[in-house]
Amino acid sequence: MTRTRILFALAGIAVAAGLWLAFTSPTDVVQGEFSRIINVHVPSMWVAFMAFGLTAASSIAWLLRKTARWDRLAEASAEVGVLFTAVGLFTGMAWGQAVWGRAWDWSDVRLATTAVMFFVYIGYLALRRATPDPYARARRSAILGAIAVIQVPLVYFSVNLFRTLHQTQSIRPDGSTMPTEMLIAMGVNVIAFTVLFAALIAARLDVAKAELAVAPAPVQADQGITPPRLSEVEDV
Amino acid sequence: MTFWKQAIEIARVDLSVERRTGDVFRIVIPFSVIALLVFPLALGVDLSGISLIGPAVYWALGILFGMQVALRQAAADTPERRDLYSLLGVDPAAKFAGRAISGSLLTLGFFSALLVAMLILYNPRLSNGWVGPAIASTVLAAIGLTELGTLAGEVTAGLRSRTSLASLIVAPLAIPLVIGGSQTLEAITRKASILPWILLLLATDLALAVAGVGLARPLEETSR
Amino acid sequence: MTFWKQAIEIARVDLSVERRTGDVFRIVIPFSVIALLVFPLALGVDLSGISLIGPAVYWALGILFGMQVALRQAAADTPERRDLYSLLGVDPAAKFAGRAISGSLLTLGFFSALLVAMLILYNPRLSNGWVGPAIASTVLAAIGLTELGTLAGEVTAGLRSRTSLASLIVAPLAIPLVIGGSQTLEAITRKASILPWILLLLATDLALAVAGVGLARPLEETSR
Amino acid sequence: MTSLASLAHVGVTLGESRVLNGVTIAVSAGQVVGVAGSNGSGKTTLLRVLATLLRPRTGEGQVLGADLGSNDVFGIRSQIAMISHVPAVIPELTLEENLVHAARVSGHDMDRVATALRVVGLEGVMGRRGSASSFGMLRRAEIARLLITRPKLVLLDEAFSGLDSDAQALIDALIDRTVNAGGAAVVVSHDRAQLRRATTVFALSAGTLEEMA
Amino acid sequence: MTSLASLAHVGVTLGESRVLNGVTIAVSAGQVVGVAGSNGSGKTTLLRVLATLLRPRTGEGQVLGADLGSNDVFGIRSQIAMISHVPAVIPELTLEENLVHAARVSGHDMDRVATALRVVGLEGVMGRRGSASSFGMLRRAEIARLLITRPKLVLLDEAFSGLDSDAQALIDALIDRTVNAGGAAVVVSHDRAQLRRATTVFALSAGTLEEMA
Ligand code: HEM
Ligand SMILES: Nc1ncnc2c1ncn2[C@@H]1O[C@H](COP(=O)(O)OP(=O)(O)OP(=O)(O)O)[C@@H](O)[C@H]1O
Ligand SMILES: Nc1ncnc2c1ncn2[C@@H]1O[C@H](COP(=O)(O)OP(=O)(O)OP(=O)(O)O)[C@@H](O)[C@H]1O
Ligand SMILES: [Mg+2]
Ligand SMILES: [Mg+2]
Repeated sequence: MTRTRILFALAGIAVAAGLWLAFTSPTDVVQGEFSRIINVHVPSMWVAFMAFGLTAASSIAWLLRKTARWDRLAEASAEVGVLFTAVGLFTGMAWGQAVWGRAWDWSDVRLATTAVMFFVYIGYLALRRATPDPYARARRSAILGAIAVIQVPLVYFSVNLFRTLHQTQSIRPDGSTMPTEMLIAMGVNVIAFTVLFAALIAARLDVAKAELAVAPAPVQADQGITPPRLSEVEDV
Repeated sequence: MTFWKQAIEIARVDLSVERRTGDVFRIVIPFSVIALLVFPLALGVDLSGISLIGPAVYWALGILFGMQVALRQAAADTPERRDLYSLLGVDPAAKFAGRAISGSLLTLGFFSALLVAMLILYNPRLSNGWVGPAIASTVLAAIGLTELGTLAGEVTAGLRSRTSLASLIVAPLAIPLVIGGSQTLEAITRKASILPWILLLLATDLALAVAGVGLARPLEETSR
Repeated sequence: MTFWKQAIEIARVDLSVERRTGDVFRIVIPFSVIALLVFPLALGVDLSGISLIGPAVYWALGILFGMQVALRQAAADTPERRDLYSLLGVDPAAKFAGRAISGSLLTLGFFSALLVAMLILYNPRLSNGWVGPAIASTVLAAIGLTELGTLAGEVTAGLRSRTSLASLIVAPLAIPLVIGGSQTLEAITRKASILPWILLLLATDLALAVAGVGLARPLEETSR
Repeated sequence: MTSLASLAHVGVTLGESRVLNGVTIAVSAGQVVGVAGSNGSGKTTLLRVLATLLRPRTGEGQVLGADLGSNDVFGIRSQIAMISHVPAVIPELTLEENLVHAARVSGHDMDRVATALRVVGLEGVMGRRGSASSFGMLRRAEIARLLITRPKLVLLDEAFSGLDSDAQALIDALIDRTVNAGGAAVVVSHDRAQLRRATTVFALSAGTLEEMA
Repeated sequence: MTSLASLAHVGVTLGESRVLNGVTIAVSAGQVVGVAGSNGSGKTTLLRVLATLLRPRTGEGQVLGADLGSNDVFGIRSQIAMISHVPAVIPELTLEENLVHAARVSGHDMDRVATALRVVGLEGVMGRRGSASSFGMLRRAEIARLLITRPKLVLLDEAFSGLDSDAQALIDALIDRTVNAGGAAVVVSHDRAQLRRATTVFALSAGTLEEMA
């Protein structure tokens, strides 16, 4: 609990700093004020990638160790990842509406693959809900969690594979294409979102633990099965 | 009235099995969105006509769903369960009706989700006053596709042990449904009358209902 | 060599079972061909672009319906049969490989039927030398799709909402296959290199094969 | 004694094998008929003919007044019940829901469900799904179904198997109740002890019935 | 005597029900262990744990040298065989094809198939599909499978049911052969007479085992 509170406090400070930088850093020459969205859009997507990576890692850890902690972490991380993907999609669509003149464009593979990634993890969460037995649920979702992560590189590299409207990576091994001030603002925001991510995960894990505590204790399977009451046959 | 009682009870149980699984909301809706996403990706980057193909994709996915009904029917109707229903005095025709009712409701749910998603994602150019006809044709086509799926499933389950091509004949019956459905929207665009197409759908639904009810008993026996 | 012996034996038996029941032949192929018909109908006869979208529709429908072929196989895997294979000492990875082999062959058969139907119905304008790449990409896509279907089938084994849930899981993960497949034909038309797309398909197939074989053991336990 | 079912020279061919070959049998009200025979001799097939689920290829027969060749069989089927080798239960529904479904669809009073569950000893686990129940629990649920629908003609195909010794008494009770209400039962078993209630026992072999001593 | 299987304080929970609750048992070479218990007490579940098909949630166990929690179980499974409530046969294949498939996939000599079919008395009908076979024929085909694969640990879940009295002797023969070859058998039955070969008989109730007199 205290861990969660501390993390949220840190996240609050970091996000505030990030926002301040976002609104004070210089804007893009072409896009004007709209380019400030980058400070939410990009960190959200990156944190989502990280979340799905963490889901995959904890899924594999569950498969190796079979301890419930890893399953809870995988679930928490997937949920938070879906949340951040939604934020990234939404800010992207708003941005698109502003600078491309439309919120969605079919000819853009980055957009489509991102939407698909979103639904893959919706599917992951649906699979979890569909499986009542906790152990079976952990096993099934661990496998899907380990496979689904291939969606992440697909989204990331989609801009290189196709001619797209969407920007290619601006941070590459061979240097950055962004002005330094923008880069610093974005960097701070990436850190802030990461701390927020950690805080949300911690909160989700607390909830999972609380659920575990109120879960009904198992009853002995043959307790309700009794010998037949032959004397009552005529009552039916 | 036993007929309808039985039909409704069977539909009720079918639906409650589906509802537990949360199929429609948690699974089918995301699936329909993804299916809609698959087409533009396959069509490649250049095609500007995305808004044109919306209705076609819509109907194609409808057929896919109808086929799923058929496959599910064929799989879920085990010999033990068929015998059980027979000996509970369930009229095979009532069973067909019940299956058709529950299936139609599910298919309709699917179509509604698909329609909304299609409208949002494809933004098709539709003429004024498309809503009423679209709903009418969707409802009629959903009923028809489900009847068809149920019939195909029964024929396949019934004739599994024999080598028969009878089930191959069932699928083409989807053609009038698809023509009716797609041409209704076409007709509005061209400001033509939609009546002939609605009538075609209605006639097909009725014909399939008659075939399903009429063939129920003989089909039930061939399965043994 | 036990691995391949078991895989091939399982593939052999799967195929002979399918030959005797024939759901792919009786349900999936007819329905998918009808779905092909929808596009010309819904787009209106005057649309000259019909021959342009042929390949795209082929890929989109191929993936969506082909998925069902793979999933059907998984559905045949009853708990009794899973236990039987386990206690016969069948390596889960070999079972995955066997399933993938037989499923790929079935899916390929399905794709071939669909391809022929598409060529007849759409009469697409294809550039010279389309045959080789079309076959190569179809084969690779069929393999990938089957691997995915087998995996999804295992993950959802024993769940009530199995078919729809598995479809939901397969459809998005199949996107690389759709892209690879449709872009191969695109590339020939644009006289671009098809290599990147073939490589994308190949990489997906390999990744799925590794995942399938590597995860086979934990997967085997999912249904219990 | 009124005749509930009778077959005369009935022959049944399934695929390429002739399973029944001139079977003649009469079952009258109040009777318990036992049928024995080795594996594959056609006992299950005979029960399915009596259940009107399989039409004889040759010969004649009538069950509960309906001619086996006619469409009258659809009208009388609800008065026949059969317990087969494998319990027929919808796995996705709970045991209780299965029985409610059966009662509703066959037009019987739903109040009987609770009592029937109590009688077969499943009251405490009636919320368990068919797929989460043991074989014997499914068997008991089937007996509960027969208690609810009160069939006139009860066909039991090794119905004792899978039941624990307490629950086996349920089968006897079911037979007694049916017979007392003017119905009849046909009981198939490999265990002579389980045929002890039978008024007549037949042996099935080479497709024909023969009365046993 | 070498121990073939042992469980220590094993607990199994399925869904919300605790099925096994601290089961301790040891099965050594040459032993025939009988298990009795009322419907739903967990006999089938216990056999599935011994077959390594279900991992214990709590407690420990080892079967044929493999720790139940480890991946070693994949290596020893081919030496375990189980006959369940419902025969496991691929219905689209003939009885012979089923056995050939089992032999091939488990790496056994296919010559044994013909002999095994003869032993269980199915030689004349080996071309019949699983779906066109009677329940008892499927049971016999399963026994033939066990004769072909010669498992060390044989788990029989009411394997007598559905077999005619002649064929029931096959189960005894199977047990004898296994035990003589240094294996062991665990036999579940509701019929005390069928547990007559058992060297020890346990009763299962409330999720725990107790030795019976
Ligand atoms: C719905 C619409 C959009 C979606 C789904 C989307 C998706 C994504 C994703 C997944 C990333 C992270 C991957 C990476 O870092 O390479 C990203 C990064 C980025 N996006 Fe978007 N985006 C959308 C709209 C836009 C718009 C309209 C713009 C600006 C015109 C934009 C500019 C950027 C930039 C500059 C990056 C960072 C690239 C980098 O520096 O590596 N996005 N977007
Ligand atoms: N998936 C599940 N979820 C919940 N409970 C289950 C599940 N599977 C089995 N059970 C319960 O476990 C108990 C033991 O089942 P099991 O099949 O082992 O019994 P059994 O002793 O073999 O009974 P029978 O004599 O009827 O065959 C039963 O009460 C059953 O309801
Ligand atoms: N569809 C079919 N095609 C061919 N033969 C069949 C078919 N169904 C059943 N048979 C054969 O009919 C015979 C009788 O089967 P039935 O199930 O009636 O036997 P049974 O007396 O009940 O045997 P058991 O004691 O094993 O239950 C068997 O030899 C079986 O192989
Ligand atoms: Mg029988
Ligand atoms: Mg049991």
